[in-house]
Amino acid sequence: MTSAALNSAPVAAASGAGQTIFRRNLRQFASNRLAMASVGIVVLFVLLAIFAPFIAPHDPNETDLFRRLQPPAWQTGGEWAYLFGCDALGRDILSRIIYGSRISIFIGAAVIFVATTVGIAAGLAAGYFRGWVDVAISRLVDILLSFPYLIFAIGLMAMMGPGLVNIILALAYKEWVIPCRVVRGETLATRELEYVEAARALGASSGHIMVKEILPNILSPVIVVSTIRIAHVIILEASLSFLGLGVQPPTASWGSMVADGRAHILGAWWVSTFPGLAILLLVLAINVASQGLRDAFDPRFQE
Amino acid sequence: MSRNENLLEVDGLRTVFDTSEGVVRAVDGVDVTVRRGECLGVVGESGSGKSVTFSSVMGLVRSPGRIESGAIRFEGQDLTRLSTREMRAIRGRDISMTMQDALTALNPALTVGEQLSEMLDAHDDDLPARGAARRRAIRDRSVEMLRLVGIPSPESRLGQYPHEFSGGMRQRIMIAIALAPGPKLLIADEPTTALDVTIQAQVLELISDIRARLGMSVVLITHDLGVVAEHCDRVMVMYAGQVVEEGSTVDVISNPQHPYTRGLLGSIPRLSLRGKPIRPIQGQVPNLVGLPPQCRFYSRCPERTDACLQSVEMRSVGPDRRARCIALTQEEVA
Amino acid sequence: QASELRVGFTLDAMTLDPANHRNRETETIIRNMYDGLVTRDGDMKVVPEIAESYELVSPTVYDFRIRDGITFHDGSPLTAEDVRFTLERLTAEGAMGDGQTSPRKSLLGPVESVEVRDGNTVRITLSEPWPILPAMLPFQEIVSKAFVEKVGTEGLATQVNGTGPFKLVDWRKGDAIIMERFEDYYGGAPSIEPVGKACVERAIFKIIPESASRVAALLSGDVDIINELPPFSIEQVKSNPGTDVMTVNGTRSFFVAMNMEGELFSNPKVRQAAAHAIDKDLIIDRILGGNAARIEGILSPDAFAASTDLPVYEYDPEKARALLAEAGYPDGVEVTMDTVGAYKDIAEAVASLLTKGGFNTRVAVGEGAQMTQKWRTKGGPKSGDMYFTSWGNGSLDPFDIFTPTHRTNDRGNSAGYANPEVDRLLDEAAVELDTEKRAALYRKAEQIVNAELPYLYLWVPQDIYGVSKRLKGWRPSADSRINLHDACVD
Amino acid sequence: MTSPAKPLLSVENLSKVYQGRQTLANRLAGVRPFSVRAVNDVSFEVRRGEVLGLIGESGCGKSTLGRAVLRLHEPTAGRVRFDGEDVTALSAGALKDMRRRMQIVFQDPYASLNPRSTVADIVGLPLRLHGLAKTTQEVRETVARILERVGLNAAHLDRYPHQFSGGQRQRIGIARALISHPEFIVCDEPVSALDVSIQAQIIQLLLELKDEMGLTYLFISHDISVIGYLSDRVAVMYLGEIVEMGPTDDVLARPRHPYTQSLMSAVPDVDAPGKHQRVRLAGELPSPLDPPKGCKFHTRCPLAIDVCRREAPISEQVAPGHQAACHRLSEDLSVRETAAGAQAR
Amino acid sequence: MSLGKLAERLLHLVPVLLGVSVIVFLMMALTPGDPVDIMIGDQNVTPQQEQAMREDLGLDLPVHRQFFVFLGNAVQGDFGTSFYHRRPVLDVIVERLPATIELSLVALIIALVTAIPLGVLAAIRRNSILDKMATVGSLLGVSLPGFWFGILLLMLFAVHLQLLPVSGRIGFDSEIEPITHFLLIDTLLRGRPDAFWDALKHILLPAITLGLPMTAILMRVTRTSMLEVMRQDYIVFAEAKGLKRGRILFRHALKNALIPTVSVAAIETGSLLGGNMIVETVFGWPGLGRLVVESVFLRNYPLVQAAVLFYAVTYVLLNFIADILYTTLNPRVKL
Ligand SMILES: Nc1ncnc2c1ncn2[C@@H]1O[C@H](COP(=O)(O)OP(=O)(O)OP(=O)(O)O)[C@@H](O)[C@H]1O
Ligand SMILES: Nc1ncnc2c1ncn2[C@@H]1O[C@H](COP(=O)(O)OP(=O)(O)OP(=O)(O)O)[C@@H](O)[C@H]1O
Ligand SMILES: [Mg+2]
Ligand SMILES: [Mg+2]
Repeated sequence: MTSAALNSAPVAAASGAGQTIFRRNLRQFASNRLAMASVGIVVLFVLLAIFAPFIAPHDPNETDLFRRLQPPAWQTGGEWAYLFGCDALGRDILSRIIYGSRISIFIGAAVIFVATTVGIAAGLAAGYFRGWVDVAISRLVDILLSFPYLIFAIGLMAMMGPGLVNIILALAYKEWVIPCRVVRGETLATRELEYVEAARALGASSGHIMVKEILPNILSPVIVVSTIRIAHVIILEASLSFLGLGVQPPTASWGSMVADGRAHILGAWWVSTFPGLAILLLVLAINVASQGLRDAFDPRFQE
Repeated sequence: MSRNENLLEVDGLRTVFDTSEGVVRAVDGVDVTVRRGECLGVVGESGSGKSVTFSSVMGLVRSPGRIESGAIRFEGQDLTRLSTREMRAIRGRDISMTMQDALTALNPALTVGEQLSEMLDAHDDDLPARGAARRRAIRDRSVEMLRLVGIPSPESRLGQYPHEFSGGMRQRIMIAIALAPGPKLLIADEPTTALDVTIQAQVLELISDIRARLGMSVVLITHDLGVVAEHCDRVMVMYAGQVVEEGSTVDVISNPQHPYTRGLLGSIPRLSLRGKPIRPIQGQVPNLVGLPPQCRFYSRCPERTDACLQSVEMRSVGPDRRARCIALTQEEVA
Repeated sequence: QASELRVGFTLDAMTLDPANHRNRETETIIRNMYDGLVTRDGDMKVVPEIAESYELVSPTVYDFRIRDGITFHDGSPLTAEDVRFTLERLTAEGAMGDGQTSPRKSLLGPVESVEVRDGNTVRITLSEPWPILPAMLPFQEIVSKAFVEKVGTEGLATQVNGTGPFKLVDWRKGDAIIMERFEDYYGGAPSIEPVGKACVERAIFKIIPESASRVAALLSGDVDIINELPPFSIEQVKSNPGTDVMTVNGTRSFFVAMNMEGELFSNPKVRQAAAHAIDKDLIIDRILGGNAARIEGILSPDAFAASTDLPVYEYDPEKARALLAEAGYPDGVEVTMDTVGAYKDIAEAVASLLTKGGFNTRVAVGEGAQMTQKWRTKGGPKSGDMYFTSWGNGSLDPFDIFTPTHRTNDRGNSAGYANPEVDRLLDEAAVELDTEKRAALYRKAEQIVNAELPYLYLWVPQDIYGVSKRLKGWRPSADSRINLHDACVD
Repeated sequence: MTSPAKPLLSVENLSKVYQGRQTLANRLAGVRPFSVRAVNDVSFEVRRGEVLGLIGESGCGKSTLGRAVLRLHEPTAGRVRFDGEDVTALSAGALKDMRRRMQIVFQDPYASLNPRSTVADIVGLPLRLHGLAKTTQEVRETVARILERVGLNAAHLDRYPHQFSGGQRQRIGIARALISHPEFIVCDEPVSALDVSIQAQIIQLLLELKDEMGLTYLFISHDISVIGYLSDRVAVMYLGEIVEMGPTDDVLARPRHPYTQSLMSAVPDVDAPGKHQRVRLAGELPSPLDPPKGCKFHTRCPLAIDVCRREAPISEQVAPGHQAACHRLSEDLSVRETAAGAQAR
Repeated sequence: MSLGKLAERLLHLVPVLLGVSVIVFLMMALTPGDPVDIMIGDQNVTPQQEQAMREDLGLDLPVHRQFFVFLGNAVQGDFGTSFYHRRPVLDVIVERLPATIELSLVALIIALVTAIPLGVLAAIRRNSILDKMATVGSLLGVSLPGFWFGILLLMLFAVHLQLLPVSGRIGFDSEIEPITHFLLIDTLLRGRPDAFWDALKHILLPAITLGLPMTAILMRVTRTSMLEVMRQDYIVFAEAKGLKRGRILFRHALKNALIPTVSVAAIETGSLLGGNMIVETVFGWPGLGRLVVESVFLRNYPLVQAAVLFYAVTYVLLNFIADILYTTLNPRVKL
């Protein structure tokens, strides 16, 4: 071994063939079996949502009053063609759950997308420019944070009326505050770091500094928080639908399916049990996956 | 040297950390001797294993770290064989430790008085058994300790929280806590690194004063050869998990045997060298994972030869002097 | 152990002020503590209660003789002046205090003035003949003038001083209304046996909005009567040893309004197609558990002047599609059917049938008030295709349902139906005092609307109650009242 | 030392106050926002080709001064001239151009490099910002050349900062500062975070580069040995003010201000342990939020007399090019002797 | 903490509360549809009456004037008249309040007394069975949709096992004269342990459903912050001092670990308030949450508006209290 080789040994050892922190984290995440299984479940649900028309055994809105409250296949009176049984209008519960995943996933993703985009922009501006921009944004955040989430969404839905876009707005209205706070905090901390000052010393513009120097470094906590929040938003949407303020019938949504089944719990447990299980499964999978993500990507949780 | 003279003897200590990148051999066959009443300086660059060595002595190495082998004898008793409870009785009472950063080592949520008196409560046997008398005695001793380390108006400051003190004062409070039960050995892990020079001088002087007064032994861990030169009787130079040179301070500084020690001394910028080039050691400290059995300083050593590619043991190079270099000839100890 | 009767009930009272609400559930609760001038017997016949008798003095003047010896719960005697005060509070502008007018005013239509004559007679003068006045009066409870003046309209919202068989003990908002027997009760309408104070010592309305919870409470013996028993739970309640089901023909007609102002439904062929697309029997059978009567016109079979010989639009999806094609929509049409949350389920069933008949129907659920704004425009322009709704008719008189839904620009005319001939028939019937002639006028009008089909007339569901077998002497009433006066429990 | 003519950098009465924000609620509650006078009325010059060392305790305002000179922090008052041009008055555009000529090297080798950028991006950034290189290829070549110069090589171009050791990172930071060929560099404690052996490497590198590229340094450190070793002139700061300034040899051999004297006596020396008579400064650096009146050093000064508590001393010339601000300069006292006397007790 | 500082913190609340009321006001003002139309419903009303109602509600004023009228009235506790109940909104809300507060408090207590010990235990016995179960439990806890979980509990314990009541606050046989309107307290004050037991059985399922997500989150927070604290230098130093393990855990570690728990608890109490709506609906609990849901469907805007405002103000005050609690736990923070 030559001295030159030894000289660069620590570099080579630390570099592990030129991989980035990101890749190392990703590898750590991939080695978390529970998290990977959860990712699998989430992917499965996404596929169900995308290919619902090809997967669902029946038209989710096809009513058949002769199959009213038909029990699931394994109970007497059930049929294998209607695995999870039928609801009060004789619609296939399984097919409705499959179609319902579209609403849950779409709204969850859309809300988080809107909220994260807005939150990053506002948080960056507040944390970077400080001064009155920060005061204005932070005050708004404080104010919005003072409303319990559900009652705020309910209030908004009551005002705006039902509808897909309105649900997304009603949820995103407050949701952006969460990434905003994370981004603002991280930006405030990051902007004081010397590498940001170095960029300024080299003559970089505010835009360059925010987008190129700060943003990439604060993205992982934001992504981690956002994935956790998707789970939250899905439950919130289901809660709104449960209260009858969500998407409108006959569109299948898990929350309203549970609500529909509520009247039947004495006789027909399956009507609300299966959609509830679907929510639980998806939300649980997202939570487990995002916890794995957090463990892998957020240095504060690393040993 | 009489057996009784040695307060602490560490033999062949190996402490490792199991990490995802492999086994980090943080302390790899270290021997330490601390004599009664002396001040031993431990110097070395960051990561050379100074803190881990003495955490091991205190029995404070936590997972993923573990002591792989070695004996730690304190007054003849092997600490590695003690139960957790027995070890707890020794910690604080017989061996105390101060930590590098007083800012984080004092509990922010408890008053200074509480953190001081709990130490007395746990270890001081001279106090009344219980009740108000004991509480009063503890309080008096606490005040006395704070006064000893030079905190003005100690009575009123007992009720304050760490953040209400300046950095230097916190460092002194930590020393007061460590000294409260009258330990036989104080391990001071870089007590001044976080402080300004003027404050650093105050704190070091305090430790020297108290040592002289109480007659205990002190291990002073530091980066700074200057500190060692001014405060320590003996010095131990560590490099990459091993001791590379050991001896009385004057000897080591005036006549360094190991090329690393020489490099270290040569790297210090000095006023006296103005205008003359300094001769830094080239390269950097090797990674402690999967080291070959050769001399650890090989890659940076200006005097290396092929002979250095084998493992090297500590050799005695004079009375009370040892170093780890193949180029040295072993000297018979009288 | 005091005898106690418990009712598991869907909704809490809004207020306890008989003049300050328009809410059926509130009415049901209040009516056990307050009596009216008249009431209805088991056959829905109007009979005197606080009034001893009443007579029609002229087409626009009624005289009510007030019974003697009736006392309010606080012990004070009821006088004709209290009756006058009550009626005036209901009908005069701003009589509720604070410039407010009773929301029940419109229920008493053309009442012009109320006066006390010779001590115990109250005279009601109408601005035009209105034969159904007695039928509307069972819903108006008599309050004590002195008491109202003492506690004000505000106080009346939470305190009760009526003449009914029960006194208020405690109103736990949202939870329960607890009443106890009024020992000095005069006995109620003499024509309804038994006469006397209430059978049970305490009566409680327990508010249980969730239907499953209500059923569970009945099954576990927690309550003795529940209202709005879901049809799919009938079997369960019947098969449970201690409980049974009681039904009564309801008074609420269900129908779908088709917006005749819109291009699509202005075409009669399209409306007929829709009528043929709906299998009423199937829905009645499968969803309503057979507990409804199908209707071909707006009137319930029990209503005054209901026809039995109206033409029937048979269920025939083929014909529906054919008619649609004839009307110029060979590929079917896309329509939206508005409704409120409570009807969502059944509206979806109707929608699915319509869809099979060529009307690709989407159900849109909105709040009641929003729907009212959209569909009950009183002549204002309408948007939307179809509206699945219902209209209650507690009086079982066509005046109260036929007119508002079919008269041009009237308040319930969601279809935007306008037929001068029908208007004329309805107006004439409203003031016709001869019962036979009135009935004939309404029958004629029904023939017309059955042919023109502004609405898809669906059914009148029965009110379904679950009862405990220990309950005696109670039967459900078509006007949704739960009269606990005669009910006993073992 | 080189040319006695026009100085490259001249700083006149520079002040920097960090001011907390006054909010409505604060005002209503009568709470004043904090205000730190981090740099107070500081003047000095740096000649082309020289190294001015700036020394002082933590929090005394060294970094603030360094950044205010570059207008990284907007000065509150005073003027900075660079090569005759008034930096404090430059427009944003002109300032950007000026940034090519004035650069900074930071203390923390971990925080000063963007962890998400490759070395090529980090070091190449000035080239892109100032349009000094047209193509990516050109950028990479230029970066590779400068990397060689600081002891790294082209193989490092696509690595990320965490893949380097502290010393190597500091080299990257130096390369970034040098790539636009600046004339003047503020070195804000560039070696304080490094181990002795690495520290020596970096000092050596900085000195070599200075000679090779004709650089001028404002070198900030709290380590008197480092300053003593490499600077031509030294300025001693205490609580936002320069208390003593002069040629290094002169100041270190004959420190005039009591603070400088005690600072020097506090430094442990390998060569001559116990050589200095210790001067124990009473107390610690006062809070800059609430600085003492009069001479700021009087709270800790063994020589303080009445006038020190009342009046701030004015800087005086004590030797050619050597000035100090102390009321008792004329008495020519030494802290050491006085303190020794006091300590003898 | 001085009174002056307290006053200063209170002053900080003013802009937030002002903003909250602006939003609440805008919610109503921007709502499509005319409140007067809603009030009128299907009654027969003359245009003059309509105009009078409009003036009565101040709807003829420009929007900003309307806001100040709204604010002025709100400050005096006048939130208008509930369209539906035809009574002052405040009265209607106040009647429902005790039930909601009682439910929330019980849920909060359940959450605190289960989450903190479990979180601490899980952290101490890291990677043990208990820790894993706690982790799984907390994941389930945050993932369970409350409305569904409530129904499941109801089905199991009330309908099938018939162990617990289906609905309501208290049984028929346990009626007592109210004193505080908190039944759990009143039953005891009246010396009716049987009724207390009955009330407890009623509140159990709703409180568990309501408190579950909070329990899960608090447990996670406690566990994480406990682990975090256990890594700190001051814990190592405490060990170096040779202190007893119990003292290190409960005096040194827990006091610090509870700091984040307290702030999260305050935030989560906010979601507890929101969760009331669902839980009260599922369990027929006669509280404010159910009233709000009903009012939304009845478009009873003044009530919705006042309730939203009420929830927001409660939330702000809760956080304020948590802040104060926080400072007592954490000496570093000065109010
Ligand atoms: N928890 C740990 N996990 C893995 N490696 C560790 C851990 N703690 C210490 N080490 C490794 O042990 C070696 C010695 O560390 P130690 O803290 O003893 O160094 P030191 O000489 O005290 O350095 P410093 O002067 O920076 O305090 C280092 O290389 C370090 O990376
Ligand atoms: N952005 C800021 N806002 C408020 N006060 C500040 C800010 N930056 C620095 N200060 C204060 O200004 C004073 C001088 O700080 P500065 O960083 O310049 O000191 P320094 O001499 O460089 O210290 P060090 O040796 O610790 O780097 C300090 O009291 C510091 O607390
Ligand atoms: Mg260390
Ligand atoms: Mg600095």
